[in-house]
Amino acid sequence: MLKHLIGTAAATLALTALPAMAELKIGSIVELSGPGAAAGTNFRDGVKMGFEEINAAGGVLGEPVAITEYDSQTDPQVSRAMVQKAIDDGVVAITGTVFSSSTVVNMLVARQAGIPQFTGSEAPSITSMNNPYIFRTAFGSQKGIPKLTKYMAEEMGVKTVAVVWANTEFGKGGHTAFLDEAERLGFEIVADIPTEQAQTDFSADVVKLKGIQADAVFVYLTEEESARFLREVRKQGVQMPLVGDTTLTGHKVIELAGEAANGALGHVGLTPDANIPAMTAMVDRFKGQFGYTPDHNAIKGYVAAHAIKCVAELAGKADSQAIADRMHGLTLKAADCPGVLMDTSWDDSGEMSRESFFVEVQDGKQVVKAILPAN
Amino acid sequence: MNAHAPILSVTNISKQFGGIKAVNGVSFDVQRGEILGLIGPNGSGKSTLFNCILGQLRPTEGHCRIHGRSTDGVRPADLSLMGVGRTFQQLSVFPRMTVLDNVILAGQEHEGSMVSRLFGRPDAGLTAKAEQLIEFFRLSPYRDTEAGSLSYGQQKLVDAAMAFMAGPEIVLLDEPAGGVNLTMLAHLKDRLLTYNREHGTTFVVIEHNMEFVMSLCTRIIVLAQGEIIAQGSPDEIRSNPMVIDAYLGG
Amino acid sequence: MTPTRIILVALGIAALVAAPLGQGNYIVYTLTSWLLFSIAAMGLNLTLGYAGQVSLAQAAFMGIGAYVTALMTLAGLPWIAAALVSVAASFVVGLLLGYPALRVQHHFLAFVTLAFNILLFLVLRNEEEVTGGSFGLVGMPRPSVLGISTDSNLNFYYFALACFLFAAFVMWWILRSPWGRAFKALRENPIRAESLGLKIRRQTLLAFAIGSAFGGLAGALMPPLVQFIEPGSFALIHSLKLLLMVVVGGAGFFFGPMLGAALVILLPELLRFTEGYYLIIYALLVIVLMVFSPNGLIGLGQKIWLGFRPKQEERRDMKKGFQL
Amino acid sequence: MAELIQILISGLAAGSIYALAAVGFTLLWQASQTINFAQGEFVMLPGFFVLIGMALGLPMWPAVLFALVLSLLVLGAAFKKLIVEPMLPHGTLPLVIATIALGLLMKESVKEFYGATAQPFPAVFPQTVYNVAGASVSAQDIGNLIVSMLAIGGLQLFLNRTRTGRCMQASAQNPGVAEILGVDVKRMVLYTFLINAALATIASVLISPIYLAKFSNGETLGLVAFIAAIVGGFNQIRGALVGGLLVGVIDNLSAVYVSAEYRQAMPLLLLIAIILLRPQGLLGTKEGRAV
Repeated sequence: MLKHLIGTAAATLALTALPAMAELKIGSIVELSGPGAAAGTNFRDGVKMGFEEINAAGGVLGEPVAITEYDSQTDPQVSRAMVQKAIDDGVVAITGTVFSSSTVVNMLVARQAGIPQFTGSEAPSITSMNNPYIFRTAFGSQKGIPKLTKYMAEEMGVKTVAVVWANTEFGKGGHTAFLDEAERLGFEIVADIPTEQAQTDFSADVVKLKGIQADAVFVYLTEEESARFLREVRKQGVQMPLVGDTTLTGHKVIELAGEAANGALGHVGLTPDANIPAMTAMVDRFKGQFGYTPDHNAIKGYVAAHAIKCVAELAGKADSQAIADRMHGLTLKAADCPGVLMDTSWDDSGEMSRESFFVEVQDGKQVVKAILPAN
Repeated sequence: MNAHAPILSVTNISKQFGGIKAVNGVSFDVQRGEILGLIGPNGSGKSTLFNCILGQLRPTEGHCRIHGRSTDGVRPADLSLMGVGRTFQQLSVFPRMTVLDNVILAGQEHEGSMVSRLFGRPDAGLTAKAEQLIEFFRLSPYRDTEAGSLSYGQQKLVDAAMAFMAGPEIVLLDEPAGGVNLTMLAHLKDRLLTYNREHGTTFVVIEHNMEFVMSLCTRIIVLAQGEIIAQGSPDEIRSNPMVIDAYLGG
Repeated sequence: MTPTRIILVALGIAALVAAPLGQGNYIVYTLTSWLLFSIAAMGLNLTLGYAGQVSLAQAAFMGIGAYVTALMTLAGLPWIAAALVSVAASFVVGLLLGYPALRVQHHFLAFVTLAFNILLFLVLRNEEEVTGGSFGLVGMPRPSVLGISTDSNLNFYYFALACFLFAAFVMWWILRSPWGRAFKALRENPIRAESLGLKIRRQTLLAFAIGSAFGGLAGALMPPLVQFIEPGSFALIHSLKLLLMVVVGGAGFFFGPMLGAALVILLPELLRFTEGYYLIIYALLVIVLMVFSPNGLIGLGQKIWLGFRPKQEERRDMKKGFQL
Repeated sequence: MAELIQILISGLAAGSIYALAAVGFTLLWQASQTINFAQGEFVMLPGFFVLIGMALGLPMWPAVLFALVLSLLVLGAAFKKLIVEPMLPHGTLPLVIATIALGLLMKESVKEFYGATAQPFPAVFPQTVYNVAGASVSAQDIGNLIVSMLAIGGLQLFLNRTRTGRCMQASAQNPGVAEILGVDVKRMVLYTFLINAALATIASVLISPIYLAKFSNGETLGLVAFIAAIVGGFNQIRGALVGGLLVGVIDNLSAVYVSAEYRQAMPLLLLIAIILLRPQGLLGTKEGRAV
């Protein structure tokens, strides 16, 4: 371990030698510890890989990029301090955070300083605050879930639905967005089951599902909880179709839940399993570099890096205000900016849209059942 | 209050633990200004009796009264406020506080109210009185030393000073001589006697050290197997064959 | 206080006034956080370091203060009113919580406060009509003092500094009063203290409630500082963090909690060059510190100081006086 | 009815794991007045030892053995020698802080050196599910319950029926007297730490297939085990067992019949009630020592 440490320290020294000549500083503010560590680490590595590639290809507008990493500790108060620090350090743009409680705070500070922020959060509230410096790297759940509910109503003929969700700010966002859409489409909610963060025992929740009849169960949990939930569902023999958004059919969930994941349906935006050549290639490079399979957060981070590069080049200068201005109403085509992996558009609120997929897990693999257009 | 009424009266106290009678029908009175020694071999019930007097143990029968008020179930703090001082068998000072603070603490709860203790003078107006007492025990050089860094004997003196700080009418001393060396013991005895003479304070002393008890006390009660087998002046006790038997036989 | 002490304290205050000048927002913000956590840790130090009771709910009391203040200031009431209510609420909750717990057996306070912290988190998260649930509350205004806005980080720092100095003064006052002596006595030998007329249950309860009220004050500063609060900021883990601050700094020393808070807030920053390993190193340092100096950093400092001045130690025993 | 049976059985299966961890709490408490705030991490770590063993090419069971040995060394002997022993004379509090830091150290080390995301863990029991009066009961549930009961029962027997066990109890209750009677108290305390490490390994191997191996698994588990230990009685192994099972069942019952939002609150309310009404715990005995 000591050797490893010295190695790391040396590498850090080598890295810190670079910024002296770099003009483009990026602050990577993510959850490296606390409950958000898994998501944050993915996002950080995505950003890192993105900018390393960019630097290898000559940087942004000829300038190398220097990333400084800040740990928000999954604590909004610390996160706010880190944004202040990044701004004091003179960053041009900020990538992160993933947890929306931190993002909400960061936005306030970044806005005052006029620094564009590329967040991994999916909570609806973020783009509803008229903040001209916030940009998503994955669409908010209020944008993703209507695609899903539309599919459920039109293709699956769903009338009654049960909801299982994580009672955290992550789950709450999806839950609220889903209930809004369900009301609009006239779904009847027959059961509404909140679960805890890091819950391990889902038997009580599945018992409740067993007692009801619904056309589908909407599941909005994080990866590990999704896997544990799927296993319990399989154990207790619940037969209703399970539909999720992003996580439920994710690669990690399939790995963890094994056979129990088969049959799960879901809407996925960015996914390593999307069968898009650029994305598959990116995932392979990522595995090679970091030794684990990236999740959607890593891809978000990667996309954030490349979006910054492409926008700065479109704007003609690597300037915070220029980047923020150019982002609004912009569409980046994968053909022009391969790093964004898929054609992506941002509107004036910083919300983004792109194509996404409806998939089913079959034999431990995601199978795309439908491509859902950007909205 | 009647000046001739006993300050402490123990009436027919018995205390049973399971089937064992630790104390069996003990009665005695203690008059103001007396120095009473309670002695007896191990297991004679003197500690049990002591705890009954202090209200720490509930007697199976009988009662103890201090100033005519029963001590049964009285909390230690209230007992102190009733004018009863005590020391403990093991060292009981506050080691990380200075000697002065130790002694002031011993008096402050008897002064004023909770409110005045928060907003009033930091020493509760007790510095002069505490210093007097510290001087009385010849501890003045250590006034600002942390009590814990004093020698064992010195800490015993601090302990005694604390017991006297609130000006109690009766002080119960639990083996004051235990672990104290000879020079120190003479000093302690001298101080206790002087204090008794100057203030007329009543002492009840439990002690193993016969020499110490004999030279300190005005009256001695000997317990054996939970009962009083003898009482009287030190000279009477010294020559009482039953006492010798009890100690040798025990 | 001796003249040297008065000069030292004046120098310290001058340093605190000068500290943020010419610094970036981040430093100013971090210093403000430190002031805030110092207040909370100071309160916990009273409970823990002086009265010898373990409270695992200091973050919960900050939560009570933060939510009361946030809701009241969002409703348009002035901060000072909200802060007073926050402090009072924390004090009362402390009494209500401590009374039954201390009645049973004094160490049960640790367990009851642990349960209370988790319960409070659940209530803050679940009662979203009032508390905003997991999304928290956002956009609390910063107060104006005598017409001067504290919207700038520097102004808010001075505002927090004023609160901190006030809290430190109150703490100093309590500790030098007979109450302070009683608290120390509770920690060192409760049985002896009781035999000297100290009503230990009442005094312990007061220590806990006052310590909790300090938590409430620290909490009242949080909404205007962060301008966002959520239940997660007041979870059990943060109570443990505060406990860490107090013990690492030196429980039972006046400046211990301030030092501990500085360390807990700044060390991650100082160790940042180690990248992902800083928490590992941090944890190791805490363990090593506890093994070698259970009295925390101040205790360690004293040890080293005395190590350099062994002669003075000896001289004390050689002083004239009663010898054994 | 089937629903209730389902809840009870699932609750017992989950509770048996809490019980294993809670027993560890009571053991360390009795032997050395240690409240181990890293207990949850103690249960998290051996699972990763197994994974490391398997990554080194060992088959499942030898890897478990490898994990057991490593746990005995690290969580048992090293924990006692390097952390608990030097700190005992300084009272409970610094030790509490040190174990909090130790928990953080273990968590962060696993995260940095193994990975932040959950890992699948090989199943110990076959994936069969039985139908018992309409309730689905997996071999895993039954297995967990049986193994935990056997472990705790075995421990109880060992402590009461063997000479070493009785010496351990004597050392815990009155180290001074035990020392005089010729008991090697230090060795007995070491045994206690080793037993705690072994129990943690068993618990880890039982839960990791369900919880999935993740660095943060100990957070909730440690807390729940702590609550279970207080509820049952901190100074009784039987108490920890009952406390663990009770917390498991109550958690599930309240999630279904009371409120899912407040499911965590029920065991805590129970805890508060117990502290007020029966402070020594359900099966605990009164003790003079203060925490």
